[in-house]
Amino acid sequence: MPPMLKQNAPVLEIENLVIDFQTPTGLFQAVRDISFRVDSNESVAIIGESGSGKSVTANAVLGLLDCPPGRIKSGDIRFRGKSLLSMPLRERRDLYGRGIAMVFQDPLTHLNPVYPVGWQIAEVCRIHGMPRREANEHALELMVRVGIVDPHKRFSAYPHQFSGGQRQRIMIAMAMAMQPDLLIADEPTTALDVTVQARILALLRRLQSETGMSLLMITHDLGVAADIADRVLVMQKGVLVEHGPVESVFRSPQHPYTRQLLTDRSEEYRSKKHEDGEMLLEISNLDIHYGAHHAVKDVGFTVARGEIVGIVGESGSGKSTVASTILKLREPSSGSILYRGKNIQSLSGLDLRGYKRAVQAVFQDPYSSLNPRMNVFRILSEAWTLHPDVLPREKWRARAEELMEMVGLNASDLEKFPGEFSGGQRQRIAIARALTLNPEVVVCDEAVSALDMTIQAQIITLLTRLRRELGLAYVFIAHDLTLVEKFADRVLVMKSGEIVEQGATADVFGAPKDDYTRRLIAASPVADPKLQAERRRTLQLA
Amino acid sequence: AAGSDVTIVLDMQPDQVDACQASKSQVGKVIKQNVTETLTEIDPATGKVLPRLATEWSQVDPKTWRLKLRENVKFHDGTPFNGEALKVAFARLLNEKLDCEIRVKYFGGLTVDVSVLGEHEVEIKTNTPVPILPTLLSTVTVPAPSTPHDDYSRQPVGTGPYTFDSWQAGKNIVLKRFDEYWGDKPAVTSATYVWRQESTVRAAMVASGEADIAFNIAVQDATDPKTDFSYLNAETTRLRIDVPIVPLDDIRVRQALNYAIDRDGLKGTIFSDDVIPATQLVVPGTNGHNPDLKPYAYDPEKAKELLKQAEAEGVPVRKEIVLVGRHNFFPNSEEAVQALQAMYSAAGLNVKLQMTESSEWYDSLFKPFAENRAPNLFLDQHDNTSGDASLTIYAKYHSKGGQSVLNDKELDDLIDRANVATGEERTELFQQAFKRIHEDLVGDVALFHMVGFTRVNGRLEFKPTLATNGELQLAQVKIR
Amino acid sequence: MSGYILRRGGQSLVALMALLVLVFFLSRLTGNPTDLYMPMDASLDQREAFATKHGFNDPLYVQFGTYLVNIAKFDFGDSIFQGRPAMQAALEAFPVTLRLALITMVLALGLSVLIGSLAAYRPGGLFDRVASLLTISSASTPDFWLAIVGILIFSVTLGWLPTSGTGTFWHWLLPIGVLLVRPLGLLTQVVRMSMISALAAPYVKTARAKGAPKRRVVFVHALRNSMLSVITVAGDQAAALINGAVVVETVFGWPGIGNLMIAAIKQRDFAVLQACILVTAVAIFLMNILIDFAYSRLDPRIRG
Amino acid sequence: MKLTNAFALLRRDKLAFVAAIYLVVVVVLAIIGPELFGKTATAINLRARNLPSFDLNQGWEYYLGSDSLGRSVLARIMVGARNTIGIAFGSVIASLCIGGAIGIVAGLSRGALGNIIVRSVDVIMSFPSLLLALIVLYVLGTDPVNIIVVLAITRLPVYIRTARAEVLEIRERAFVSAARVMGASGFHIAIRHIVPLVLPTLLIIAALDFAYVMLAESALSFLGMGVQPPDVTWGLMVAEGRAYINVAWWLSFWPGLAIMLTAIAANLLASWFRLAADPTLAAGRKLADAAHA
Ligand SMILES: Nc1ncnc2c1ncn2[C@@H]1O[C@H](COP(=O)(O)OP(=O)(O)OP(=O)(O)O)[C@@H](O)[C@H]1O
Ligand SMILES: Nc1ncnc2c1ncn2[C@@H]1O[C@H](COP(=O)(O)OP(=O)(O)OP(=O)(O)O)[C@@H](O)[C@H]1O
Ligand SMILES: [Mg+2]
Ligand SMILES: [Mg+2]
Repeated sequence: MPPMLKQNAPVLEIENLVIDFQTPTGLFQAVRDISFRVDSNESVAIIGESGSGKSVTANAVLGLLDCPPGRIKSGDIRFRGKSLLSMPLRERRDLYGRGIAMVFQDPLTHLNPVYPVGWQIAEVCRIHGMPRREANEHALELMVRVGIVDPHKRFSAYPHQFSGGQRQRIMIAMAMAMQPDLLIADEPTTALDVTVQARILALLRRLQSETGMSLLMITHDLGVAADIADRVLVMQKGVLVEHGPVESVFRSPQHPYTRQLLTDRSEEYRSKKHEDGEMLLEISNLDIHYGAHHAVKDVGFTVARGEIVGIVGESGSGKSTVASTILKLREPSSGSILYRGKNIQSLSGLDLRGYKRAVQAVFQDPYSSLNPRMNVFRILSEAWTLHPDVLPREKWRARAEELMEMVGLNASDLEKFPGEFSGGQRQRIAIARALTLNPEVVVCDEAVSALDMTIQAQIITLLTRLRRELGLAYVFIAHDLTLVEKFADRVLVMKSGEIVEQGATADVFGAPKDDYTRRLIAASPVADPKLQAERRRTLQLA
Repeated sequence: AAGSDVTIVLDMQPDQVDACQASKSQVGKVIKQNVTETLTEIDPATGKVLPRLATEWSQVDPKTWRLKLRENVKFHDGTPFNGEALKVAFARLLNEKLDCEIRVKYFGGLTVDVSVLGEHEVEIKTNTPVPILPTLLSTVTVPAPSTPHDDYSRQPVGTGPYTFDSWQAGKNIVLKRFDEYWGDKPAVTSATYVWRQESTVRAAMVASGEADIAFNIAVQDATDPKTDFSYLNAETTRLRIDVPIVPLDDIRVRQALNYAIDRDGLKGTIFSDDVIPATQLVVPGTNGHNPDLKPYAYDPEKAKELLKQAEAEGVPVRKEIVLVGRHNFFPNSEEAVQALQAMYSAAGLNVKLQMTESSEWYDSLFKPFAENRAPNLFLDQHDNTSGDASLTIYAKYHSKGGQSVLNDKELDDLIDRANVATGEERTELFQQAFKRIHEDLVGDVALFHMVGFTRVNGRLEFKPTLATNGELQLAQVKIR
Repeated sequence: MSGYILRRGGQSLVALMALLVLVFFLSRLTGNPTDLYMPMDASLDQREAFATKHGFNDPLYVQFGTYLVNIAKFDFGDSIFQGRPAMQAALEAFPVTLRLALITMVLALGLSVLIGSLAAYRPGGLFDRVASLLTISSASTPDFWLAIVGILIFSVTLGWLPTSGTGTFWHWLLPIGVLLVRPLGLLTQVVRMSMISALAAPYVKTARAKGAPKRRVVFVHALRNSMLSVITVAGDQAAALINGAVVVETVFGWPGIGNLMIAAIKQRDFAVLQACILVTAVAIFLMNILIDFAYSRLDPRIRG
Repeated sequence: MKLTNAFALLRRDKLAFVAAIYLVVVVVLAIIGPELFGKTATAINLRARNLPSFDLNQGWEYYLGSDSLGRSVLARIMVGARNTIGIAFGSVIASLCIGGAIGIVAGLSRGALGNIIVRSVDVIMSFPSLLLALIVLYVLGTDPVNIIVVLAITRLPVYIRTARAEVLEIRERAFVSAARVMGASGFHIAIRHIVPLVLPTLLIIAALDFAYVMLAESALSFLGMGVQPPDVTWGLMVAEGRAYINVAWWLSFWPGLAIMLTAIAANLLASWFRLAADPTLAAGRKLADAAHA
C-alpha cells in the first residue's frame, strides 16, 4: 500500500462486485467479483482490455447502470464507509456531483445538445445550492482552467460547436466544479492533444493537492497512468488481474496480460514505405470556414501510395475538419484536393465512384458512427451493396468474419448491434468497415485512441500489414505522439488551423524546428512512472 | 330567463334581420310581427286574410287595389306610419339592388305602383292582375322610411310591439317591448334569441331552464308531452317521380311506387305520430287543397302485381332507380330515405340510395335536367304559407314549371286557368289539378304533411300553430 | 435574424397567395350559391338575373381578376347571405375561436407534458399504464358525442353547468373540456414517446451524475430535447383548432370561425369563405413561424 | 426481425397479444362481415326500433340493441368494420407513406426544394379539411375511397413535418457521413439509414392517427360530408346515434366503443412494434444511441 499517505482513510471501497447483463444470447457477466479501494488523496488508474468492464464498474459507482439489462448481482460499493447501494436515493443524489463526480468516456453524447456549455457547467453548482451568478462566474473560471480559449464567448456556445477535445475539457470542468472528494474519470484525455492533456493532468494533480481529492482514472494510455497514478488496477474480461503501486506494476508486472500490455512493440509497427509510391492525394492551399470562424488556413500536404501521414496537433486545430474535407463531406472555402491528378471537387460518374471506393474513413467518435439499428454484418456489408463489383454476395459473410477476426472481434459478434459493444469494440467495427472496400487511402481520425494497448497494437499491426501487402496509405490523426512517431512516415503538426511544421517523422521528432512541436513532444508522457515524473519536473521548470 | 323576459332558442342564427327578408323562417321568427309588421295577416286556422297595418282593402279593377291604413301607428324611431311610408317601403322591397326574398318569392315579374291617396289611404296598381293581392300583402313587412334604401339593415326599425335592441353577432339578439305600440301591451317585456344547431341541446336548454321556447325539436327529443308541442309546419314531403324516364314512364310502376310505401309504419316511428299522410303538396286550409283525395293504401301485393304486369309488357322494372336524398334535410330524413329504399326493395324494385349535399340537391331539383340521367325518385319538401295553391302548383307541376318533370296538356290548361281565376272557381280548378296529378298522372309519391316540435317552458302559455314556422308573435306569449 | 424573418415572411406571403388561388378555384368547383340563396319557387329568370348580378356567370378568370383587384384595395367582398362585408364577419368570429384554441392548447401542452413525462419516467409502470390507457381512450372519443353527453350529464341531469352559450366562466368549462380531450390524448402520447427516448440518452446520465434531482432531470434535461416532436404535433393540433373547432362551436353555439366557415362552405358564400381562410391562414402561418422559431430556440443545432 | 421471433415477443407482451387478437377479429370482420351479415344489417324493421341492449329475447342480432330503423346494431358494427377499417387504414397508410417520403426528401434536401415543401405544408395546414371534403365529394362523389383521399391529405402535414424534423437531426450523425464516404447516394441513405430510424416515430403517430382518422370521418358524417348511407361506418353510426343519445344511448355507444378499442389496440401494437423493430430496445436495452434513435 502507498506509504506516503499520512491518513489513508478509504474514500471508495468496492467489494466483490459482480455485474450481469441480460443479453439475447444469455447472461453476460461484465464484472466478475472485483474488489478494490481508493483512499483519500490517492490516484488510482484502471487500465486494461477494452470491454473488460472498466466503464461498467465506474457507472455502477454512480448508479448509472442501465437496469435492465444490467444488474448488480452481488457485492457492495461503499463511499466513505457508507454503502451506496443501500443509501436512500436523496442522500445519494446529494453525493453525486459534490462527493463523487464523473467524467464520461464519450463527451459528445454526454453533453446535453440543447444547452450552452457554460450553463451546463454552472448547473452542477446550482444544483448544489450556489446562486446563479456565482455559479456562472465559477463556470467561466473553470473553462479557463481547462484551457478553453476565449471562455466569455464560448460560455454560451453549444456542444456541437466544439471539437472533440474541447468537449472533453468541458466534461472535465463540469466534474471538477464542486471539488468532489472522488473524481471518476473514464478516459478523460483520449481526445486531447498532449499539451492540453499535460495541462489537464497537472490541473487534476493540483486539485488533488489543494482539496485532497481522490482520483479514479480509467485510461488506455499507459503514459497517463504512469504520470498520474499512485496505484494501478489491471482488468481483463471483467476480472481484476493485477493491482499494486504504479512503480511495481510497471517495473515487474506479474500477470501475463499486464506483461503483454507493457511490452514495447515499436518494432512491430515499423514497416517500409513503398519508395516508388505514386501520388494519390495532393492537397494544397486549403482554407475552410465555419461561418466567420476560420478553422483551417492554407493547409497543403500530399499522400503517396503506401505512405502514412500522421497529423498531430492542438485539439481544435482543424484536424477533423481537414479529414472531412478530404472525405468530401465538406466543401473547402478555397484550395484544392487532387486525387491522382484530378480535382475531387469536379469528379463525377465512375471517377467519383472510384474515389469513394479508394478513400475510406474511421471517425473519431465510435458512438455515433455506427447505425444503432443495423447489426454488425449489415454495417459491414453495406459497402458491398453500394459497390457490388467488389465482392460477390455469397462471399460476404466469409469476408465479414475474416474482417472481424482481423480487428480482434469474434465472428459471432456479427449478429450483434452496436449498443452491445464497448467503445473500443465499436471503434474496431468501424475500422473493419473501412477495410471492406479494399481502399487505397484510409483517413483515421483518432481511430485507435479509444483502444487499449494490446488491441491498439493489434490494429496498428494490422494496418501496417495491409500497407505492406496492399500498399494502403493512411492519413493518421492522433494525439498519441509515441504512436505517431513509431508508425507514421511523415508528420504534420497543426496549430490553430495552420500547419506549423511538416516533414519526415524522424526529422520532426528528432529535431523539431517549431516551438509548438517542441512543446508537444515534451508534453507527451512516457509509460514509465519514474521517467515520467522526471520529465514532468523538467517541464515544469522550463 | 325569468319574470317577463323570455329566451328563445332557434336552430340557426339568422344571416340577416332585414325586414325585406322576413319571409325566411329564421328571420321571420325574430322580427316578423314583432319588430316589423305586415299589411295583412293569414289566420292559421282558417286561412282567412286578417287586417294588420292595412285595415281595409278593395279591388278597384283587376289590376288595381285600394288600401286603408291603420291610424295612430308609429315607427320605433317616432316617425308616423302613413301612405308615404308605405310607398317608401314598397320601393325598397322591390329594389333590384337588394336580393330581398319577399320580392323574389312573391313579387317576381310584377311591377307595383303605389300612389298615396291620403294620409292613410293608398292605391296599388300592378302590371298583371293579382287576384290574391291581400294574401300577398301578408308577406309585405313595413320598415321605417329611415331604413337605408340600397343596403341591408342590421338594426331593423318597424311598427311592431318590440324594438330591435341589439344583435351580438353569433351570440344573441335581444328585442325589447315598445311601449308606444298601437295595439295591446304584450306580457313579455323582452326576448333574447339564441341559436343551437343540435336538437338535443335545444331541448336540454328548456329542460334546464336556460331557455323558454325551443324550436324544431327532433321527434325523439320531444319526450315530454307537457312541454313539447307539435304543430303542422306547412311542410309537405314527397318523392318526385322522374316521369319521363324508363321505367318510371309506365303508370303501373308509378302506382306500384305508391302502394309499396307503408305510411302507417313510418308514422309514429321515423316521422312523428302527428304527421298527416299527404295526397298533395299543399296543406289542408290552403286555397285549392282537395280534401277528397285519398292516400294510397299500403298494399305490397298490389305493388308487386302491378310491376309484374308491367314487366310482362316489356317494361324493364328491375332497372336501377336512384332515390335521391338530401343530407340534414329535416329531422330523421336520413332514416326516412333508408326506410323508403328498404320498402321498395321489398316490393322487388331495384332502388339505390344516393345522399346529396344541398347544392347538389338543388342541381337535380331544377331544370334543365340532365339528358341521360338515371331514373330517379327525388325527395322533396315544400312549404306554402301563402295560403294559396298557385305558388306551389305552377313551379312543381306545370310543364313550364322550373321543378316540374310533368308535361301534360290537360294539367297545364287547368293550372293556367286557375291562376287567373278568383273565388270558388279558382279553388275548384286547383282541386281538379291536384286530382289529376294524384290519380291520373301519379306524378309523385306524396308522403306526409310534416309537423315540427316546439318545447315550451312550463311557465309560459304558448301554443305553436301553422304560422309558427315563419314567425313567432311574442305578443301571443303569455306568462303563467 | 431580421434577414431570416424577411425571407421567411416573403416565402409565407407567396404560400398565402398560392393558398388563396387554390381556395378560389377549387371552391368554385362546387357550384354557386344562386340556388341556395334564392327561394325554391323563384323562376329561372330570377335565378339567372341573380347569378349575373353577382358575377357567377362570368368566366372564372374574370371573377378571379376582380377578386385580386379588390383584394389589392383591401376589399374582401360582401357576404351574399349576410349582406355585409365578409371580412367583418370573419374578424368578428375569429377572436372567439382564437381564445378557445389558445386556452385549449396551453392546457393541453401543460397537462400533456406533465402526464407524459411522469409516464415516461417509469415506462410500463402503473402510472404509465393508466395514463396511457386514459389518454388513448380520450384521444379516440368522438368530440361531438362527448359534447352532447357532457351537456346531458352536467347540465341537464346534475345542473352544474350551463348547457351552452357564452358569458360566464362556467360557460367555458364544457367546451374547453371537450376540445381538450383529443389534443391532450395525442400530445401526452407523443410526450411520453419522445421522453422515453430522451431519458435514455447519455446526457441524462451526466445530469444524474451531477446529482440533479429527478424533477430536474425530467423537466430540464430530457424535456427540452423531446419538445421538438411535441411541438410539431402540437402545431398540427393548434392549426386544426384555429381552422375551427367546428364541432364544439356547433354544439355549444359558440360564434367562432369554424361555424362561420362551415356555413359559408355549405352556402357557397365564397367571399366569407375566402375571408375566413385568409384570417385563419395568416394565423396558422404566423404560428408556423413561431414554431420554427421555437425549434431553433429549443435545439441550437437547427439554428443557422 | 424474424417472424417467429416477433411472434414469440408478441406472446410475451400480454396486452399487445390481446390487442393483436382484437385487431385480427376486426380485420376478419372487415373482410367477411358484409358478406355474412350484410342482410341482417340492412333489414329494416320499424316495429323493432330502438330496442335496448342486452336483450336476448329478440335473437342474438339484437343483443346490442337496434337502431331507429330497427336494424341490428351488432350486425351494423360488424358490417361497418370494412369501411371503417378500410378508410382508417387506407388514409393512415397513404399519409404515412406519402408524407413520410416527402418529409424525408425535405429533410435531406439542402436547397430550395426543402423550403418549397415546408411552405406547401403551411398551405395544406391552412386549407380547411371541410372545404376539401366538400370539394372532393362534390367533384368526385361520396365514395369511401374519396373520403380516404380527403383524410389522407389533411393528415399529410404531421408526417411531413415530423419526418423532416427527425431527418434534420439524423443526417448530422456520423454513420450517415460514413455511408456518404462509401459513396452512398441520397436514396440509399434515406432507405437504409433514415427510414429505419424515422419509421418508429412515424408509426407511433400513425397509430394515434388511426383513432384520429376514424373520428375525423365521424365528424365529417356529423357535418354531413362523410360517408353517406346506405354505406355504414362506425363513425357514421356514432354521428347518427347522437340524435338519440337521450333515448337510446346504445346507438352511438357501441360503435364509439369499437372505435376506441381499435384505437387502443392499434396503439398497443404500435408500441410493441417499436420494441420489436428496434433490435437494441428489443432485448429490453436502452443504451445511449439506441435510445437516441
Ligand atoms: N448495455 C449493455 N448491454 C450488454 N452488454 C453491455 C452493455 N454495456 C456494456 N456491455 C458489455 O460489458 C462489457 C464491458 O463494457 P465496458 O463499457 O465496461 O468496457 P470498457 O472496459 O469500458 O471498454 P472500453 O475501454 O472499450 O471503453 C463489454 O463487453 C460490453 O459488451
Ligand atoms: N459545426 C461547427 N461550427 C462552428 N465551429 C466548429 C464546428 N465544428 C468545429 N468547429 C470549430 O472548428 C475548429 C476545428 O475543429 P476540428 O473538429 O477540426 O478540430 P480537431 O483538430 O479535430 O480537434 P480535436 O483534436 O479536439 O478533435 C475548432 O475550433 C472547433 O471549435
Ligand atoms: Mg469504457
Ligand atoms: Mg477531431
